[in-house]
Amino acid sequence: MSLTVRFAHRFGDFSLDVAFQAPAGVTALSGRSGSGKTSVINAVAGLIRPDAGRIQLGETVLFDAERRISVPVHRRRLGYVFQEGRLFPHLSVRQNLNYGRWFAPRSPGESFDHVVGMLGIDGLLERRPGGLSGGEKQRVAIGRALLANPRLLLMDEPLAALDEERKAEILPYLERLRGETDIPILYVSHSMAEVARLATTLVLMDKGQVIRSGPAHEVLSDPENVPALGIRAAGASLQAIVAAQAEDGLTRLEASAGPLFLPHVDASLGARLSIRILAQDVILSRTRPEGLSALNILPATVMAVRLGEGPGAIIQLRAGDDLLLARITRRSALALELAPGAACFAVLKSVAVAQSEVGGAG
Amino acid sequence: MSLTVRFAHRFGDFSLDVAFQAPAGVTALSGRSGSGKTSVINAVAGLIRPDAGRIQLGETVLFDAERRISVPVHRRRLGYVFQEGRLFPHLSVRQNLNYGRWFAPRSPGESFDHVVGMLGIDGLLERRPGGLSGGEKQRVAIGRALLANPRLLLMDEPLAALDEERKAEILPYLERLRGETDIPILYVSHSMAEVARLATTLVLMDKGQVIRSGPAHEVLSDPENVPALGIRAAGASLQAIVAAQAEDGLTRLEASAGPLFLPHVDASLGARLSIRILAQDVILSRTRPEGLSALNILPATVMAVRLGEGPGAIIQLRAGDDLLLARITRRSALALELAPGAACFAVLKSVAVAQSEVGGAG
Amino acid sequence: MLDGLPGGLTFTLTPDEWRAVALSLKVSVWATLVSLPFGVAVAYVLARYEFWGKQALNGLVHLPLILPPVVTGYILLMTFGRKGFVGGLLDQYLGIVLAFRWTGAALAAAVMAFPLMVRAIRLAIEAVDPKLEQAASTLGASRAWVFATVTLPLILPGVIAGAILAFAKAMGEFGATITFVSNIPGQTQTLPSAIYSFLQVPGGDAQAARLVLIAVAIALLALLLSEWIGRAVARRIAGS
Amino acid sequence: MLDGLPGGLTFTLTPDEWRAVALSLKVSVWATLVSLPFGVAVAYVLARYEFWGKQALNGLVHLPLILPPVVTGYILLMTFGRKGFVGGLLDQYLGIVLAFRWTGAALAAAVMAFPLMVRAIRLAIEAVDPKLEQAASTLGASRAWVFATVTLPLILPGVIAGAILAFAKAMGEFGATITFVSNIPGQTQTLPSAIYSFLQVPGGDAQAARLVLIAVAIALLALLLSEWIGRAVARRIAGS
Amino acid sequence: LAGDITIFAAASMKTALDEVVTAWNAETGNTAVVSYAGSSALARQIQGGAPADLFISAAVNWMDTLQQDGLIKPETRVDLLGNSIVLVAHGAGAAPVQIAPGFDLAGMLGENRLAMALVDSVPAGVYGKAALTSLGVWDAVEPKVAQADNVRAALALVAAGEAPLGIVYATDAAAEPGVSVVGTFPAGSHPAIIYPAAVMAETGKPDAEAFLIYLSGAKARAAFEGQGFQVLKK
Ligand SMILES: Nc1ncnc2c1ncn2[C@@H]1O[C@H](COP(=O)(O)OP(=O)(O)OP(=O)(O)O)[C@@H](O)[C@H]1O
Ligand SMILES: Nc1ncnc2c1ncn2[C@@H]1O[C@H](COP(=O)(O)OP(=O)(O)OP(=O)(O)O)[C@@H](O)[C@H]1O
Ligand SMILES: [Mg+2]
Ligand SMILES: [Mg+2]
Repeated sequence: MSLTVRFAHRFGDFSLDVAFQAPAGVTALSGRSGSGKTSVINAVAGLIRPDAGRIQLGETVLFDAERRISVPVHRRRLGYVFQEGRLFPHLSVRQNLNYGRWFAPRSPGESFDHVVGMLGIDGLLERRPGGLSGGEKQRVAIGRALLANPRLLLMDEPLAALDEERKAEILPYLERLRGETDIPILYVSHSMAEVARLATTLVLMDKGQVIRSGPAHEVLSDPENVPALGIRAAGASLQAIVAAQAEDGLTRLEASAGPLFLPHVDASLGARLSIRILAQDVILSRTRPEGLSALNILPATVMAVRLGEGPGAIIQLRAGDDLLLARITRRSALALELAPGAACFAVLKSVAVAQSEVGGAG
Repeated sequence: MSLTVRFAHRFGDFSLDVAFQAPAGVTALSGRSGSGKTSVINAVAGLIRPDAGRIQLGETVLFDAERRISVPVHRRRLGYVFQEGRLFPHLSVRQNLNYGRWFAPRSPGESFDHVVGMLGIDGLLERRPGGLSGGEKQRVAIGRALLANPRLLLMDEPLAALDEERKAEILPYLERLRGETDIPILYVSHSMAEVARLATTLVLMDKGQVIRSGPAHEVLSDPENVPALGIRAAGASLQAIVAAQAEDGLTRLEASAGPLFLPHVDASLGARLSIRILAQDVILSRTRPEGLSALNILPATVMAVRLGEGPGAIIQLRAGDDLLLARITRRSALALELAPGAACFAVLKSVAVAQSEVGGAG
Repeated sequence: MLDGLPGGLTFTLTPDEWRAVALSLKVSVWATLVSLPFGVAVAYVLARYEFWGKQALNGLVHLPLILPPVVTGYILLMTFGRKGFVGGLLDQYLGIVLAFRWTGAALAAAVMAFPLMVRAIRLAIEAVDPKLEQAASTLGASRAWVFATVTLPLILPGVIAGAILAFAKAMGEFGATITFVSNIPGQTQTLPSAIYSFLQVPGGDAQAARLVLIAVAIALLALLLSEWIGRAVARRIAGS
Repeated sequence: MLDGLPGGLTFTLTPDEWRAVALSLKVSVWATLVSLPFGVAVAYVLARYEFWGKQALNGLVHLPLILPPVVTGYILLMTFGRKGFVGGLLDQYLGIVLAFRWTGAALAAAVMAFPLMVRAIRLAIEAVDPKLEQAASTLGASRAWVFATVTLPLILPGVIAGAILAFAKAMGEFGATITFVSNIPGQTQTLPSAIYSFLQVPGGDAQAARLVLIAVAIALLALLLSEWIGRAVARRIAGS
Repeated sequence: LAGDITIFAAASMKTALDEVVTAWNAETGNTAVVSYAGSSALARQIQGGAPADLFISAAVNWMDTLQQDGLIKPETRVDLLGNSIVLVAHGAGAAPVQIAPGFDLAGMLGENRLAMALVDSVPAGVYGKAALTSLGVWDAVEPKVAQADNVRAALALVAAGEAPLGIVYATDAAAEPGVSVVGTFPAGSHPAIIYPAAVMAETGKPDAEAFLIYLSGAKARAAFEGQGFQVLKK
């Protein structure tokens, strides 16, 4: 199922004019504070009625200003994780979690126990939201949305209030959801790590406009987008197949450019994975380096060199069939005489490719 | 001024029992969701009255259960950025920002225009909080606390709702505040990057207890703390002196182990800096590697090897007078025969040391 | 029953007085309970909708507060009496007679108490954060369900406050009641009517005072109960 | 003044009637304004504090609602009359006489309207999120300042609702007023008393109806005004 | 002003008394104002120190009470007016009824109600009950009585047709087009219906007595009789 969004709306001084397509999978909305991300989600949810435009989910028109169609919010079958929680204060955590189920058509959906366990809120079920901590509230809100058995999941910075460990527990769940269902997920996040890991599609917003949108791996690996994404988020994805699980806890994958060793990846042999490599985690060398602790050394060819305004440079590489980005100093780029066509080696540490950036091939 | 906190309190099933010392500068409170961070801050603010214990700011006893002292909240001269905003809905943004000033003793304090500009809320001053975006609310809340001219700043995940760019604008401001004033800042954050950059002191909490506390650079560079901090946050600090600003935008610093080249550091020549190096950004080599894009290669000696449960290993190094941590695969550790006393070279990319991890020597 | 209090007051009630107490309770309870759903509905409509004639409805609801009770009583008599337009229809088609019945007393009490009830509930509804209602609707709850599962539980303290105000008012209502349904011992003689009777004759004060104390005791009990329920509800919402 | 309406009703008022209208307005406005600060204070105390005797205070406030108005009137007469305990003291030490003056009418109206006012304001206070008040106190505001700068502005719609309820009640108050201050034209004869007088004699109905319409018009106007202010305040709070 | 007097008078006298007051004010240039309310309320107010100069009660018992309390000048007390009670029926032109001992009032009522003022406390009700008792029909009628808080309300019940019959003062019945008088209770069947008047003990207004005398004058007599009161000779 795919979500098509195209609408314009004004509040006060702020005007919103967006159009994008969110296919099944995770569509990340990213952009500065106040750029209109929550407003877009609200329009999709039906909480804002845009001045003009059309929003369509699969075959269903949710909103059409011209044809004066607007499906009532409660018939849109949403799971909306609000930026500010919005738990029902008079209901226990359990009742909050079950709220959407009263209305959802009976269907297998998500298992209550599984969601609760994953979110670590087993101990809170009989409490009321009033006394919960910020992160606990946020987790209950996520659970409530997931359990509503939605056709469309809207998540507005769902993990912002959570610690890294908790995030690391929830992200794989969202990945699984992305892989197993065909419901579109609109996901607002300021964390490029999250975006890079989860997003199938990426929509970058600024001042109420969409400034870039498209498949996440394309948007993220386009050196032109580095300024918009922020330098620390730039990176590209390698496609690789799980080849072996070694005894020392490393997993060997085969990319088109050669073998990759990563900390244990929980995937079966033969599985095809997309591995995101941040530009700043890549070291380049003109000769194959020896005796380094970094295990992964891929031969590559320089495709493009983009010198930034600061002391850095972004180098786009081809490694086998994949494109990679490397961020190095301009001084090194000159010293190594990196120019389009130059052959070199890309060095990456196994541990730099953290768990959170290995995903099923989106 | 220093804040001494020691108290015990129970709500329902949850019991809190903490003791720590927060000297002038930033004391980061970190720990999993629900570990009691907000509760600690609330006790310091006087919003929770602990069952037992004592809280003292400089010479002033704020709370003493035995002596039945509890300074009323409004006399504690706080600037509290709440986890959930708590803006006054009936006041304009400007009035919200000025609220604390009505009550603060007239003193130079922070300049309104400066704070407003730094937070990027100039355009919102006449609006009411109702229509603000999540991040806008959060920024107004930060401004309100800063402008109250407090003797004690309490910040509960103040930057969680903000985009990276905005964070990059606010963090230097907080650093300046830390440097220029002697008010203690209690700072709750889940982001180790923020913590590492800002914190003078670090307090790690779990289940209502303080599990580690002490000067931030010590806590962060102790390999024993890696599990508690999360593997991606482990790292250590190098002390270095700004030696030269090169034309290509790099800054050369002198550490005791040798020169370091970093993307432009905004500090005057001779300034002493503390540079945080994440363990996962360090590559080790037994021989001095040549022809790499990484500019910084420091000779070091292995001090300790700590093999984790997974495929990773933490190596503690001495480089000159400083301690460093490196996180590599166990396989590499064996291949390179890294054992205490072994000489090696630590390779770090200039760009991996991002702006956010260079700080004035705390 | 407390006999022979020091002041010479005796609390032994005559059968008629007992009946007046029982009747007042019955009338007030029914007036409160039956009007409660209407009160909630009207309050909801006034709090949440804008429509043509809204201010007319609002004015109508407040009318019994503004009018001298006797006038309200007359209007009820003219409308709901057996010869009245609505009363006639009720009698003819539903067999419901209000005039000179306790049901009429309940109607009068309900009408007089209605503005108080509606105001309290309306204030409570206006205090509910519409964002919570929105959240419920994103989870699939239709407007009616949102009301039943979110709005109503959240306004419960206000509803209780409204109900108790209405009950107290109903216990004290006199002017409209006696004008509409008269004073028939055992059928429409409520406590206030009995008290009024005693006050009309010289020397009836002590007997009136006795009944006043009973009325006050009942109403205070109800008040205490409502405070207690309200507190329990509020505590539940705040989360232990 | 509308003369000669179709139904033969004439809206030319006699001087006494004008005086009754003017007096009712004066009495109601004073009753509302003077009791408002007390109403807010009592509502605040009831909403936010637990103390010994709280339920007694609560009961006392509600008493005028429970009692037949005549009884309230007599209690006022016995307490605040010139021969009453408080009335005697007031007369002797402050030179304030309430009985049979318009000030007494205002007192009666205020007392009768007080429970309504307090309930409305109390509900509004209970709906204010204490977290906002906490936030204000962390910024240095003492309890009084928190009240003035946060609580009060946030409860304004409730205060307005309470005031308007009280005003409407005061405009319609009759039983306690006529009992306490009698029905002296130009001095204590309010609109409802004048209406009552007309209703007591044959053929007075039309004149009574005329006055009822005037009373209703005034109260509805006040009601409209309060709705309008309330809406403006709510809009301000919601943000643009 | 010395010439201004305040009269406390039973509410049922308003129409006639207003006429008298207007005439008096015109003739003397003084101002007399009347506070109309129920006799019991007025009496209690006088007990509470009300600034009344003259009291005209619709019930003898309240005047007696005030006299016992020493609140009136006993020498000024007069029985000013008399009244009678009548049986009224709904609608104009109802057939007259013979009111005699044992007459079948209960039968005439059938399932319906007899409207009266409060039979134990409001004067008109007390007189009515006394009359029905002496005529021997009270026991049969009692369960069918609907008691209003005053005569006017009882009359309204009959006028509205809610009660087919009612017992009210002749003065009230005369002016109500919605009812017809179907019988008058014999004067002997109930205690005399008397409106006593007296000057207050504490009044400093000589005009009060003057007004009391004026009330027995020709103009006043015409006004009262116009409303159906009997003006009693001293
Ligand atoms: N009134 C209360 N009753 C019961 N438990 C409470 C109450 N208030 C807080 N708690 C519990 O105390 C624990 C600590 O809460 P606190 O808000 O301090 O956590 P936190 O460390 O700030 O978490 P987060 O990062 O999620 O904001 C939580 O588990 C919470 O559920
Ligand atoms: N009712 C309103 N009136 C005026 N401006 C509004 C209103 N609602 C939203 N805005 C403005 O629209 C802009 C977009 O808001 P939105 O909540 O969509 O931002 P966002 O991208 O979600 O930001 P954040 O990351 O801070 O949550 C903001 O500048 C906000 O101030
Ligand atoms: Mg947002
Ligand atoms: Mg918290």
